[in-house]
Amino acid sequence: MKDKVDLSVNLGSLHLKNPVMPASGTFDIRDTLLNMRELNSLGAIITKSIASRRREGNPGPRVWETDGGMINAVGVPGEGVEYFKEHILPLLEEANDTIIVSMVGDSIVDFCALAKKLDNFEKISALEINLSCPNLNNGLYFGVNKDVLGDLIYQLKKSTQKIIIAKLSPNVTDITEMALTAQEAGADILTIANTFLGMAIDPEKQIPRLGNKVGGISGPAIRPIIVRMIWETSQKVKIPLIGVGGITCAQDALEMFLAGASAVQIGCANFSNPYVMLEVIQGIKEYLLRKKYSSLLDIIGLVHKNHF
Amino acid sequence: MKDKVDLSVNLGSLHLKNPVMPASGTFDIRDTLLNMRELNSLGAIITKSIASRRREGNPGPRVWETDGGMINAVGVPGEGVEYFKEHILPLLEEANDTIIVSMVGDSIVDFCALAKKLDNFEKISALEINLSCPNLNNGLYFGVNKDVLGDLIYQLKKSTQKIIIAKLSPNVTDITEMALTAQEAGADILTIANTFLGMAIDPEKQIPRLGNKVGGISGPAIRPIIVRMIWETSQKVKIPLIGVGGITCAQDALEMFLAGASAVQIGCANFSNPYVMLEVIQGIKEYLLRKKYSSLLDIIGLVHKNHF
Amino acid sequence: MEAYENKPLLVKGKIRKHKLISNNYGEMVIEAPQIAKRAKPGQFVMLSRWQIKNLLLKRPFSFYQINPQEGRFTILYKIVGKGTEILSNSKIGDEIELIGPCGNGFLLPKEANRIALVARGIGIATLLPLAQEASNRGIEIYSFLSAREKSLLLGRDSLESLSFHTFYTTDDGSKGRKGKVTYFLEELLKENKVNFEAVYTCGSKRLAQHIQELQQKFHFFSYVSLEERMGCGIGACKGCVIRTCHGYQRVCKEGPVFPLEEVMFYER
Amino acid sequence: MEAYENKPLLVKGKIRKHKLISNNYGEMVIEAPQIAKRAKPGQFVMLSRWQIKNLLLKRPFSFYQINPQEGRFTILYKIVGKGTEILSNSKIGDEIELIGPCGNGFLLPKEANRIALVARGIGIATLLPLAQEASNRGIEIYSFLSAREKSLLLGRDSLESLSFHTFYTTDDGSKGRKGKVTYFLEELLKENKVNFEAVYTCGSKRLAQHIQELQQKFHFFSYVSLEERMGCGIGACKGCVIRTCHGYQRVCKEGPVFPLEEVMFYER
Ligand SMILES: Cc1cc2nc3c(=O)[nH]c(=O)nc-3n(C[C@H](O)[C@H](O)[C@H](O)COP(=O)(O)OP(=O)(O)OC[C@H]3O[C@@H](n4cnc5c(N)ncnc54)[C@H](O)[C@@H]3O)c2cc1C
Ligand SMILES: Cc1cc2nc3c(=O)[nH]c(=O)nc-3n(C[C@H](O)[C@H](O)[C@H](O)COP(=O)(O)OP(=O)(O)OC[C@H]3O[C@@H](n4cnc5c(N)ncnc54)[C@H](O)[C@@H]3O)c2cc1C
Ligand SMILES: Cc1cc2nc3c(=O)[nH]c(=O)nc-3n(C[C@H](O)[C@H](O)[C@H](O)COP(=O)(O)O)c2cc1C
Ligand SMILES: Cc1cc2nc3c(=O)[nH]c(=O)nc-3n(C[C@H](O)[C@H](O)[C@H](O)COP(=O)(O)O)c2cc1C
Ligand code: FES
Ligand code: FES
Repeated sequence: MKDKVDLSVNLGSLHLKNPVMPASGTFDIRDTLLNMRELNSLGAIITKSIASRRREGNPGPRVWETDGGMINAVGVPGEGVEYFKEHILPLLEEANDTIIVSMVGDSIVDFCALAKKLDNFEKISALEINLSCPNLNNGLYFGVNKDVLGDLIYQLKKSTQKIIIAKLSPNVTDITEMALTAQEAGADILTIANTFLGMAIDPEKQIPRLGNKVGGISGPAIRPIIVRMIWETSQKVKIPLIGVGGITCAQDALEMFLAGASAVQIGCANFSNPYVMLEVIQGIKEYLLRKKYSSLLDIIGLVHKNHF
Repeated sequence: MKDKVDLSVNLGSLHLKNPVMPASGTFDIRDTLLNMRELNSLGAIITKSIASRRREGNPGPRVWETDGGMINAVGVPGEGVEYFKEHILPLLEEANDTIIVSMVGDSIVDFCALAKKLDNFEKISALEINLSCPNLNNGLYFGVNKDVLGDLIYQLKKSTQKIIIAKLSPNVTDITEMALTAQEAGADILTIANTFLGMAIDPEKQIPRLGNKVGGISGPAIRPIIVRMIWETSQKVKIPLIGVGGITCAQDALEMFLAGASAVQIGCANFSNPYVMLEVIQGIKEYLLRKKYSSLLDIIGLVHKNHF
Repeated sequence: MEAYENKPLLVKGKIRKHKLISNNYGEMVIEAPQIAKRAKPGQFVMLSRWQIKNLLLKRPFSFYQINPQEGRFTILYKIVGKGTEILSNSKIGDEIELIGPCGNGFLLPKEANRIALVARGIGIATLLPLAQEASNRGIEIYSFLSAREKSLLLGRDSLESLSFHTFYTTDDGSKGRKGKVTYFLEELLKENKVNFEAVYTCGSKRLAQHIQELQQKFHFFSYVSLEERMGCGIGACKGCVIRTCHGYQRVCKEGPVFPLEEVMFYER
Repeated sequence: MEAYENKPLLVKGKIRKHKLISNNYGEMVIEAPQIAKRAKPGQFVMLSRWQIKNLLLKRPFSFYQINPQEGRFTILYKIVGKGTEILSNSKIGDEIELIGPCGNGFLLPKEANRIALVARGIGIATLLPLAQEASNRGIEIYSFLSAREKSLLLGRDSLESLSFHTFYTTDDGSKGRKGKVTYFLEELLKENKVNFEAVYTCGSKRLAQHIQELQQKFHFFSYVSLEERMGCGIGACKGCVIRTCHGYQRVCKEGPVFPLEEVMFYER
């Protein structure tokens, strides 16, 4: 048996040495247990969504564990883009060659201004746009309205040279419609998907469990819905997909590759197991070797070929 | 402490002696472990969705357990309405005073014809319309298209005197929009909601786990999404809501009442615990007594009042 | 509605014995008199040793040994996933929740003199109590057992002691012949040496298909015990169907034992 | 990036002792030398004795006793939900996954002569190792303990033996005075009898608010150890914030110990 296998993948012009990276907001370069070598072995590093200005985030409690998952209503707290540039970006540059910055904005103008600022930093490989943060005051917005979504991406593409990754909201009737809109507007890559809007109630206190009342559900509970969305979308769009939602082990990631994703992000599983991303990379490698594939590319979308 | 508490509730003109009933397709009067007394102690009995003609259902495998839930792609197998009338309805009449028949149809005409037939049976208290069976060949249909949904309900109301319960699909961008449409078209009650469309893939065989490829996710995993939908919808519509999705114990049901549901259905938890509905009825009673309420009505929608 | 006595029961049992066989298998004795008293060869039980919020569904296991007098039965299980993993960590005295007996057992023709049992791997679990019953009735048993390797020929000692003749095949030749388990059966049938009132099989769809082919050549009665993913185990969810010449049938209710010639395997 | 040595570690520990205290509490000794060696009073550990697919998140527990020499520490836990339920079913020798030590411990003023510890219920768990350290440094400890009833005054013997004076209050009067635990503290402060370099508290937001009120009257340093629902325990998820005069702060990273006067309790 050969013991070499190629885990690298090109998402359009974005080259990844392997297809595993953190999901935005679940990993902080300032607060990670990983050492430099480990950080460097990730396919990419992605930031918590960055805004143009400082944001407080939501009142607590901000997280609640549910069956098979968790709900978070963190909001998008952060110090803003200037702080990011000074204090965080240098750490990222040290840690990994492929840096993706997640962006969040209040308006198309806000988003574009932010993108222009980030455009200046050579070391940033791509921008992921958080279209579906359900915790903002105005609630779901960009991610669930086709026209606004298209307009935003179109304007963003004019504001920046960077690769644009559109992270779609799954809280929609037809995600393929959103995906096609994003593609037409110029998105280079799609991330499928952000969290599901959910709520938990404390029967004793008779109030919502979260300070923000509602929040986003992540974790294994949502994976089958995400896998279905990847499967549907990969049949319709030409641009590459990044899958995210409920991955806890290599087997979970493999479902997404087989359904048509070219890379994956891992979110809340990092909390329980800070080394999960490294384990998933290793597990994918072992799977490919065992099945006698020479490259990750051999299995992307394979379920579509194995139609029966 | 008093030991009496009133569990009865009127959903419009549908009177229930208590708010707990099975969810369609997860309970079969011909195949239940409950005895006559137990069957009679349920708030209502609801059937698997009935069609006008015999249906085969989907190829196997039809079920797959996921994290915190399960996916089913049973489809809607059944012998059709004539068989139902002869062989099943008599058993139901024996078992409980409140019989709800779930209906599924291929078209508005098909649905209306079926409703007309069922209209003749005095013992049927209400008709629940399955708008979102995602396992039918045409995929999601009635439940995700506002205009078709409204038209169907409007026509159905002209075809039958029975109380119409619209069981909405949760696979939509905004369930309150669907709920308002259903209300305006004349629906008497809403059930929130059916299953989420999902998929699981076998990394070894590299094919979908289910014969039908995709199926509907039910179980605890989806409960927080359903609770959020009940909470949103109960703020917008005037007609009563039945909550369903992921209830496994009284505490889960209480979340739905507090969020604004007037009754609940229990689905796949019946599989693991055939007595779960009886336990939930008992648990609700104990909660109300402990909290010193005299009636279930005291807690319906309470979370909205406890706003902060 | 059926007579109440025929319905499966929901009961709590207690684990009385438990041993792991190699890394992948376990054998567990469960005390549950109400179920043990009514259990028949070929029937099964749905069980959980977990809370519904940890693992949603119960899992089906065949009766491997039935001891109505002591109110106990045994299951033989293979560790394949979450549920069987939890099972393998059980201790004696642990409580286990059961629904059973489920499904229809094997039919032994009234006047049978000789039957054949053909099993692969864990499939032996299902056939052992049938062998016990047949042996009690003085029926001559020919057993045809197969596995990947010798150590996976589970329960073979018990079965061998009940059988008139036992034939072994393993994929690696570590016990008996190498190759198809149906080889010996076919030889016997071909030479018209012995005559079986019925052939019973379990444990592998591929094996069952081979026997279907033999059936077309040699015409004999055959019953197969089938597995499908289950929701409820009692007929309510319509989740466990297989394709037969009568359309889809529920493994948990019309099965798990089916006349072999009625089963259509090429569905997927 | 911080010096690598200050980061929490992910390690596997072993359960060495475990006893249940009444139906609702347990005490568990965990061997994990890398963590025990660095643990400080007021810090905590994230732990799981479950698979991620069974329960997603780890759960935070304060160090209750720290034994760096033996490479062990103890936690005192209350059974409130799924995680602590699983914990209560642990056996000696079971493996437990740990992230720690997390957060910032208590600060003992350099020249302290006398401190007060005010705790309710399970809050004692967090203050006991502080009492141990203060006692080692020869600091005089006044302890003020409170609980619903006598049997819930957990770990009081250990704390009493380290304290110069221990005052008890219970809601039902079954031990000490009935009423507010801060009664005695207020009396002492009012009469200006004793002077505390710092007052430490833990275990109840209501209690902490009472002490805040006293603080405004009598002006003393005070530290509170706070709890919030946690995602990661290492600062990454921003899930565990409480409101302070500096804005939201993370309990797991800036806390769990905060200067009491900075905390704003009326958020919700
Ligand atoms: C009527 C009946 C009788 C059975 N008797 C026995 C028995 O006596 N001994 C025994 O070891 N097993 C028996 N099985 C199979 C047993 O039920 C499954 O192995 C078990 O449910 C797996 O549970 P799990 O949680 O460990 O695995 P899961 O995590 O649910 O699944 C792990 C893997 O096992 C496969 N698998 C699980 N269940 C089945 C199934 N029913 N059929 C085919 N593949 C499956 C899945 O495809 C999956 O890849 C029987 C099944 C049926 C339907
Ligand atoms: C820094 C820190 C130190 C802690 N130290 C200890 C300790 O030494 N001993 C101890 O027994 N507990 C301690 N806790 C609380 C402990 O973490 C929780 O009780 C535990 O996580 C509950 O897990 P569960 O799965 O059993 O309950 P879940 O099923 O998660 O929750 C059950 C119920 O408990 C409540 N609850 C759970 N976690 C918390 C929390 N963090 N704060 C408030 N309410 C909560 C929930 O509101 C819910 O109603 C500490 C918490 C923090 C943040
Ligand atoms: C605590 C927390 C914070 C998050 N913050 C962000 C964010 O800032 N931007 C974003 O696009 N997604 C955010 N997400 C969503 C994740 O990136 C991811 O899409 C989601 O968690 C699903 O993946 P998982 O199931 O692997 O966690 C957050 C998720 C969690 C749990
Ligand atoms: C096996 C199975 C079959 C189902 N069949 C139907 C059906 O025929 N009609 C329908 O409206 N819903 C059907 N459902 C959906 C349930 O009625 C219910 O909406 C869903 O299972 C969510 O509830 P639960 O999480 O409590 O199971 C089915 C669900 C399952 C698991
Ligand atoms: S498992 Fe539910 S019908 Fe067979
Ligand atoms: S628990 Fe994640 S930041 Fe504190």
